[in-house]
This record gives sequence, C-alpha cells and structure tokens, in this order.
Amino acid sequence: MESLSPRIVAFCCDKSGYVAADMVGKLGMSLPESLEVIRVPCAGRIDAFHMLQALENGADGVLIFACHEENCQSLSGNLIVKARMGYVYGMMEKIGFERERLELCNVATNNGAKFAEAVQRKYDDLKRLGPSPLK
Amino acid sequence: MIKAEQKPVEEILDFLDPYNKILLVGCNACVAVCHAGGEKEVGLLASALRMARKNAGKRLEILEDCSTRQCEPEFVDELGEKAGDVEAILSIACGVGVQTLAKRFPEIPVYPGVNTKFMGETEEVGVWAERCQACGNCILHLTGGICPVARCAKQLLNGPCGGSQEGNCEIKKDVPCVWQQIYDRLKAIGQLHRMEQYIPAKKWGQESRDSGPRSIVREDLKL
Amino acid sequence: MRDRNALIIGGGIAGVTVALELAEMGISSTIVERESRLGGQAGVFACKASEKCNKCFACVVDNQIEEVARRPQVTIMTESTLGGVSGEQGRFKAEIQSNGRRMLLDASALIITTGVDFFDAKRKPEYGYGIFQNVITAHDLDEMLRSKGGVHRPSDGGVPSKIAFFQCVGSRDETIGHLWCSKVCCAYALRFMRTIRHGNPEIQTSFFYIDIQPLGRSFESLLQSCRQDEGMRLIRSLPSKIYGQGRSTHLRMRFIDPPSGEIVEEEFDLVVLSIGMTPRQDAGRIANVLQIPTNEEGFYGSPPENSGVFLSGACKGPRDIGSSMVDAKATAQKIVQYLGGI
Amino acid sequence: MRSSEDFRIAVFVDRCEGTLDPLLDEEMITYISGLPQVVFCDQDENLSSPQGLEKLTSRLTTGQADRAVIVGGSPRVYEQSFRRLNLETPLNPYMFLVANVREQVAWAIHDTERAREKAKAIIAKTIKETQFLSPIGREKVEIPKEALVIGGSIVGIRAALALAEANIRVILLTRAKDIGGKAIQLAHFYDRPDDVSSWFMEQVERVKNHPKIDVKTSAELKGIEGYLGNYRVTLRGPLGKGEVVKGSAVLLASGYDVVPNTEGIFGHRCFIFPPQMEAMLRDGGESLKDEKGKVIKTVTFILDLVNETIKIDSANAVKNALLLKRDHGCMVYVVCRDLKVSLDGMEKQYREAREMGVIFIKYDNPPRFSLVNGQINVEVGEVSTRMMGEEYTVSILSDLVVMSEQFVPSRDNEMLAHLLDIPLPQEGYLMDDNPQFTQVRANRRGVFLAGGCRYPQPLDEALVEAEAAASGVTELLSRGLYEYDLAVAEIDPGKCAVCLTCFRVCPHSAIVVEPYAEKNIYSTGGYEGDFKWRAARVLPTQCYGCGICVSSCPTKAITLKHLTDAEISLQLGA
Repeated sequence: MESLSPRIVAFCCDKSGYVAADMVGKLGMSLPESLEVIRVPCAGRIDAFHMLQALENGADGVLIFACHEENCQSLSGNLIVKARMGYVYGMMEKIGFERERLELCNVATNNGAKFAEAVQRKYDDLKRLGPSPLK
Repeated sequence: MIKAEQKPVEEILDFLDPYNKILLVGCNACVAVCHAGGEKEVGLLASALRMARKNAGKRLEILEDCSTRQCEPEFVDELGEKAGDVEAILSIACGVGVQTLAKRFPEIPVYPGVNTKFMGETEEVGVWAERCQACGNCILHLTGGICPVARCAKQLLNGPCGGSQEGNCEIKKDVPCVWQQIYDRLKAIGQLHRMEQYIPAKKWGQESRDSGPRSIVREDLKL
Repeated sequence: MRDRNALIIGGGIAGVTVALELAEMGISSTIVERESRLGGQAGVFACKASEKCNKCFACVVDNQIEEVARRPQVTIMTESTLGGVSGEQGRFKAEIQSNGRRMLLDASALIITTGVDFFDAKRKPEYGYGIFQNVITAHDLDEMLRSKGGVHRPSDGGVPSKIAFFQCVGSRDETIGHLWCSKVCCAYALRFMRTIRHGNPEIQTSFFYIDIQPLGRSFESLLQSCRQDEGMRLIRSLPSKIYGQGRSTHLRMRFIDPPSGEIVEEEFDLVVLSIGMTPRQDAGRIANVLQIPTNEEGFYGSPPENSGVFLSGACKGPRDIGSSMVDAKATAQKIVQYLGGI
Repeated sequence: MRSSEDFRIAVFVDRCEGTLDPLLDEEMITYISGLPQVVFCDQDENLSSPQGLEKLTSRLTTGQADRAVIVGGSPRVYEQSFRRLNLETPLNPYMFLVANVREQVAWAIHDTERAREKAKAIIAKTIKETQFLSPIGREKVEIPKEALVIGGSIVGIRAALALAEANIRVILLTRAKDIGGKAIQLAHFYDRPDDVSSWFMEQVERVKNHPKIDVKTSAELKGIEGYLGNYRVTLRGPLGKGEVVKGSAVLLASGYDVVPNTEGIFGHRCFIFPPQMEAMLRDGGESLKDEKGKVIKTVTFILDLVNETIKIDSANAVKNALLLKRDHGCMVYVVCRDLKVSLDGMEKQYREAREMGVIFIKYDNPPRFSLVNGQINVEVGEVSTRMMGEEYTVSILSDLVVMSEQFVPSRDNEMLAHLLDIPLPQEGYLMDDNPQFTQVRANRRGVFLAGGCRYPQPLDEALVEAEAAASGVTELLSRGLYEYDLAVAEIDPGKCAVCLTCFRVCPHSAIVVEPYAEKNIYSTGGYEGDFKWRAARVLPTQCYGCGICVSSCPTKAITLKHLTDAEISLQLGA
C-alpha cells in the first residue's frame, strides 16, 4: 500500500514553517500521515546534501518551508536554501528525478492554511507522479 | 589557489559504469576552498551517484574519504586500507591529486571527478576568476600587478589589441580589457612610463611547460 | 530605588511588547487583558505576503505572544478588566476584576495599551454591510485569509472575480464626526491586493481612495508594485452607494471615474470595506479612572509627566503593528527611566 | 562515543489534559515502555504546568536516566515553559527531546488508528535520536553599561538622553562641528504650539551638560570592530593615529541627506525650499517680504514631485499654510498628488486649512512653471475638475513657490554598512524593513538604528524611534551581564581550510578569522612556541544558531551543537 501514500519530507524553519505546521490542526485542517516534519532553526541550515539524502532514503518528495523573502531572521537563510535548491534541481535532472519532487514554499508563522494546502498539493502531485524512481 | 569545478555527473557515471565498488576521495585544501572537492562535496557527489546507479538498476557501493591534502604522499598513504578493496578510485581533488593517487595505487584505476580550471582569486562567495598561468617567469612588476598572460584573451604583452572597446575585451565582451586595467593601474600608481617599456616575448620553450614538465629542486631543503 | 513592577492594561501588540521589553530590563509586569487571548485586534491578522514579505508585521504579533509567554517576569491575566485605581503616583493600587473575582494589585507604573475598536461598518448603511453578504470588512478578510488561506465570496464560497476595496470607511468622514485618518488602511488594503493577486492572478482588484497614505519604509516599493500590476486599479474616487441586484450575488456601484470625470457604474462580486480605527468604547471610563485627558477625537492625550501613568500604541491614535511596537519599546524606555534606570 | 546500550532514557508522556487520550492508550504506553533504552515512562495530565514540571524534575533527580523524551505537544510549548519556570532539572536542558504527537498528529490526522501509527513512528525516531544528545553549557560575559551613539542629530540626541537617563554612559559621536542636525531648521511643530528653537536648545544643553554623556564632535569614523559588550570605534585623528572609543552597544542615528530639487525655476528668488520658508516664518514680522522688500501675498507649496511616500513635506506644508494664512494674510495653495494626513491630528488641520481658505489642488500630471512679470506661474490640472474627459488647468501666479527638496540616503550609509557589516539595500538606507528585526534592531547583536538612516520620518515619529532603539540597548545592558546558551555553531580549527565562506555568509557577523588554531588543514602542527594558525571562530555572543555556516562549510568543520548533521540524517531515515 506504500505507493498510495507518498512519503513527503518537510524541512521546516522553526521561525515560520514549524509554527505554521503546528497551526494546521488548530484550524481543523489535516496533514497526511506520510508527512515527516524536520525542524531546523533556519532554512539556511538545510544543505543540498540533506535534500539529496532525503531522496536517497526513499522520500517521494521534499518540501522546504522557509520564511518569506525579506522576512528571514537570518536575512538570507531563505535565499541561500533557494540557491542550493538550484544546484539540487540540476543534479536531480541528471540522475533521474522529476523536478516536482522538490519544492520551496515560503510561509509565515500564521500561514497554517497555506502550509496544509502546500502539503496537500504536493501529496496530490506526487500521487500523480508515482513513487520515487528509487523504489 | 587552484580552482576547479565538478565534472558533469553524467560523464562521471559514464566512466564509473563498469564498477560496483569505488572509493570517492576529496581533498580539504584548494578544491575545498572553491567548493568543488572538499569533504562536503564528497557526500553530495556520493549520494547523487548512488541514486543515479540505483535508478539505473545497477547499485554502486561508495566508500567516502577526504584527504587533508591529496598532493602529499603521506596523506594519500592514509587511504591505503580503504583503497585495498575497491575496483576504482574517483578523486575530486585537482589534477595533481588524481596523479598522486594513481602513483600511490598503481593497481587501481583512478578517475577525476572535477575539472581543474585555473589558479585564481575569490571575487565573492561562489565567484572565482583566473589570475595566474604559472608561465614560469613573472612580469607583474612591469604591468602594475595585473597579469596579461592570465587575463588577456590573446596573452598580449605590450598593450591591447585593436579590439579593445570601451574598456572591454573583444573576445569576451563582458570582461574588462586587461590592458585597459593595466593602463589605469599604472596611471594610478604613477608608473605610466612602464607602458613604454618593451616586454620581450616569453620564452615558452624554456620557462614554461612547453619544454616539458617542470620541477623545482631545492637542494637546501632536500634531506 | 522604587518597587519595580508595572501593570499593563491591554494585551494587544503594544501591551505585549511593553511587557517583553520590561522583562528584558528586569522589570516584572502584569498584563490585564479583557479577552480570553492576547494579541488584540492584530492577533487575528493574516500574513499578507505575495512573492515576498509585504511587511504587514502580522507574523511578528504571533512571535511576540509566544515570546511573552516564556517570560517568568510577566504575569498574564486574561478575561480581566481594570476596575479602579487608588494610591499615589508610583504606588498604585489597582483593582482588577478577573473571572468574577476582584483583586488588588500593587504597581509602580501603569501602562495603558488598550488599543482601538474598529469602526462598525453598519453605521454607513449605504455600503450595505450586514445587508449584502458579499460586502465584508478588511477585518473579515483578514480572518478569512488566516483561517482559510484564501479569499472567497461569503454568498456561495466561490472565488471572486472582481474585488473592490473601499478606503476611509469610518475615517476622514465628517458625516460621522471622524476627523482623523486611520493611517494604516491604505497600506493594508494594498497589501491585501498584492497577496490576493499573488495567489489568484485571475482576480481583478480595484482600490477606491481619497489620498494614498504612505506607511513605513517599504511603502514606496509596495506602491510601485501595485501601480505596475495591471490587475490592480487605483481609483481616486469613493463610491457613494452599493446596490444589490436581486438574487445575484453581484454588487453594483456608482462612482466618478477620475480619468473622464464621468459617473460610471460597475459590478463587483466582493467589496472589502477598509474600516477605520476608533477610540475604544470604554476609553472615556478608563480616562476617568486614571485621570488622563482625551483629545477631541476621543483618543488618549499625554498623561501628566511623572505621574507614573504611561500610554502606548493605538490608544493614542491609530497605529499599525510596526509603529505600535516601536512605540511600545519607546514607552518601555520611558518607564525604566521613571523607575530609576538600570 | 559510548555504545547506545549505555543510554538510559526517561520518557514523560504529557496527556495534555486529556486531549491526547484517544492517542495515548494503554497499548501506546506499553509500546513506549518497551522501546530500547527506555528506563521508565511516566505520565502526566499537564506536563507544561508548574506542577507537571516539578514532578518531572523530582523524577529525574533519582538519576535513573541520563536523557529524556517528552511525548506530547509541540516542542515550542515545552521550551516555553522550561524557560518561563527557569527550570533547574538534574539534566541539562539540551538532554531533552520532544516527540510532537499533538499539533501535527493528534490534531492534524483525523483517523485515530493512522494517528496512532504515526505517533509510534515519531516516538521511536525521537528515542533513537537521543543518542546524539550532549549537554550544552551556558556562559556569561560582563557588559559594561556604556553605549556609543553615532550621529548628532536630534534623533541621536534623544537616544543619548534616553540612555543616560537609564544610567548608561554614552559617548555621542558626530562628524559635524556641533550637534544639531536638520531639526534646527524648523520654526514650529505641526502638532503643538511650542517654539522649536527653545525646545531644541534645551535638548542640546541637556546633552552637553549631562554627566553621563560625552559628546565628541568632528569625529570621523575610521573603523568599527568588536561585538556585544565590546564595540570599538576608531576615529580618524589629526596625525593618522586615531582615538579609540568603546561601548557595549552601538546606536546609529546618522540621519539622511537632502539634495535640492532643481525642477521648476530653480535659482529664482521666488523659488525657495522648505527650510527657507521655515526661516521666513521664524524671523518674519507680520507681513512677509521677499529679498527685494516686496510683500508676499501668494504662496504655493509644491509637493510629491519628490518624496512621494514620505510624510514630512506634507505635514510642514499644511502647518505653514495655516500660519501664512492666519498670521500673514497670504493666499496659499498646496499642490500635491496625495495629501498625507496620516499623522496624529493632521486631518483636522487639513480641514481647518481648507475652511480658512487654503486651496489644495491634487494633480495626476506634474505642474508646469513659467515666469510672468516677476512672479512664478504654476499651471496645474486639478483632478476633480475633469468633465467629459477634459481637464481644466488652473494658473496660480505666486510670489513664492516652496518646492520640496529631495530626501536621499546619507552618503555615510555605505561606509557605515561596510564598517558594521549590516545590509545596505538598493535604495540606500541602512538595513531592510525585515519585520523580524522590529525596525530598530540590526542583524548584528548590539547594533541598533533609528531615524533617517533607516528612512526619513517626521520629527515626532523619529524621536519615538530613537527611544525605541535606546530601549534595545538598555535591555542588553540592563543586567551588566549577557548570558547565553552555547547552542551555537562551533568550528573545529583543525579542519578549517580558512576558505572564509562562513565568515562571508554569516548573516550576524558572528564569525571572525583569528590566529588561535594549534593546527589547520595546511599543517599538522609541530610548530614551536606560541605560534598559532589562523582559523575561523564563532563569537558565541553574536551567534543566533541559524546554522547557515554549518551547511556552507566545504570541509564540514562546523557543527551546530543543538542540531548536528547526524541528527538530521537520522531523521531522514539514514
């Protein structure tokens, strides 16, 4: 049954994404159980290596929840992770992963609804796309 | 320092195709500084290669390591044990490191994972520019500290070509003409007269690598 | 050195920020908040980012509330109100009603951060708030964005295709005696338009105004991006009345089209009223209790110097989140000076 | 590292006042208790309450466990209550991990069976993750109650006074020959009757005579270095050898610049700028006269050709229009795109001005200027006079045209941004408007800014900002000590390639490159004596623990103590 429930790794900045994730339930919205939330102090903590590692360990998709541009407590953490994603996209293309399997989503602490929506959209995308080529 | 950049991963995959177990070795010196071959890059490349091979249905086992400096025999020796049971070595050090490995492990094929580009300077994070060609006979004292050998597309030694336009190079239009820069610099330091000083053609055959590989021998340091 | 504890009346963004700042300076405080949660009006605002942050500061409110709960120096009393104050300056005894109980609190400084009420849009019946389902206030839109993540028509839940934003509803309006500008509404409405257009580029938006009022440092770039967006019309005109059309959810309005000077009619399927800020209903009572002056508009004027009573935030006059916070920090500095420094 | 068998993990299950009951049934508790290395599994109805935490503390004093996992709500909740209650647990606070099974599981996965499975997976992973925990210490540094204020404008003056009144010693630096700035140009406040110059002189006197304030004029900045508690500013001295002044924190109040707007008929005697208008109103008698002694009857203010989104000119124009009308009987026109009334009390003044006969004209197309018999003719189309698509223009023959000057970023901003390593966005004002910095704080701990160096603001708002920035400084200095967790990045100098990447990417200027390493990548040591290699080093007082440097380091020489790569890898299922 695994193929029915895409495994999504969500890196969540503690200043925005993680708080938004906590808010989802409070709004009465839901999250798929195959979502794995990884709390990081800033999106800039996430290296290209972590994104690849998530894929290598069987994630069907990787979401990165960072603060909106010009709203990062570390000024550029969200821009840095975006730049690193550029590198990973290039690599993914060459090693046989669809680009849709990695996405950046900018949220604020109070964006619970946006968080839930982004996860659901990715979930649906990944279902359409099928399981990770590694499976 | 030496600047390098990662080879296209498909090229690496191509020459690794016959192997099932390799050693991937980085170098924590120059290539680490330019983010092409340090310990972090070892992890990144290894992960990407494993996935590509898994995708292709041909698993690849990768041992990972990173030398302190791959151009030193002692540091390379430390790899001995790991190298013992792999079919090939992928080095993401500069070309020097690859050769040090090849010399040290005569039985094992060694492949380069980066393209060694030039000796250069860091302009900002992620941007490096060529500054020295190791021509073997420095003329920077004549050119205001700006090297026409490394930075002029035509390696002209006595002023710009006719194609220098509005201070830019005619071959690489977004790059400043180095002779314009040399002129400005000499003017700024009050040495404009050096523009008139003739720089003789370089003896490529004697000083540079055209006469074959060079070596430096310091008798006073040799043991 | 005097006793150093402060009583903060009002747990909106200004009150919370004063408490946080004082806590960092080693001064303990009690926040008395009438509602069941901290944050006040701004506590339910939504993020108004588009492709980047539009500097609405709503997220900062959430951060500050979470932060203040971490401070051992801050006591938070919700569902509580100030009854009366006795004692001399610097040694106040405040009577607090909390969940039906009365209690007396000592305080060396009193800080009023009671904020504002929003204008009741029903007082402008010509705009049809409370009559037409698809006429909402900016405050309603904020809550909608916060809880649903997107904009929809209340009548049928559909995504609107044309939204009109009316400025100065309850501000700059002599007919209701509101001779003040609420300062924040232009920027808020423009940010709404940016965030809505970012999420749903097919929605057309129109902004009806008297004068565009700048707010804060980023306003210039906000205004530029609005002017450049073809899906946003900035119309210097205020419609006089909104008409419903039988069973249709669409709303018709008449206004002077500035480029031509002609009276035109246009239909929209969602109207957002930028309701202004008004003095709190009980502002007069608190002013009496604490003997602080109110100005002609009904907002608080400065209390006498060295009285130990301080004002902060929008209770002095309309303010946005950002300037309320700056004001609260400045107030904290005044309090620490009053209490003898660090 | 010890083998994982040695770990003894305490599990505290927070039932969150019954809300987690469906999830945390008996089977779940048995499951948790049965996980490897779990020495006990306690339950509490409300773990984040003082009572709950007290129980947790006493349970841990038995020393049975050396690390703990809390199963319950969001980690943010427990971090909050731990800090609030200043909890002294027998375990280091960094020996705890939280398995969040409430917000993101119980509340967000509505099928109980699925939620339970998810909770189990999260708990098991968290238990495993405890193997990477290690205690993280806390340190403190002394912070002298001294601050540096840069900029001698009224904003700097107000900030210096606010600090001094809070018992902080202040050195006020200004490059000018005397303190003052642009506020001295004003004749009147817009919102109160007081005389600006006497108010202003009083402020200046207070600063100059304050025992805690040291004013240094003609102070040219040469360099700024240091960190919270120890900022050092080098001043350019006469003989190249500069004086060094010290402060625990830096408050920038360096203001903005003004350039003349040369549109219109620049240079004509009837064509003046707002400061000249202020001067005329300050010095003029009952009737205002121009340079040639001619009585001024008609004055036109031109707004919004520059500074369209700044309120200063608009407020001053309304204020002066009222004065010209009331005290001097002038005919006054205010020509603007949008009249800015978003200042306290301004709408009323605007109305008053209109009632008194000041004429406000709003344009879409900029006005045109011409000379007619020694007067300036201002031609402008008023938007509300448009009819049938035609615009009617008005001509205003003016004795005086008051043209706004353009406010621009100070020419010092570039130097200050460079010296202090704070952002200088394209528009040229310091820092950006990033809400996380709540306007007055810079990215570098201990640096604050206020007033015109951020952007030009009306006097009253700038003064509030000055005090707000002062409060930021006061907070940091209030205890005389700065205490911080060492939950920061740490660099292994032996692995550092001194590539400077971290130094360059650190958003908080928390990394320095110093000679302190016994060895580095280029040498394995063996040097005699005091020789030390240069390597990057994190200043823990400045570090916010964001981890950007960690993931940028090409040699993996940097560790984020509270979230190592190993922990992330484990969570990723490696």
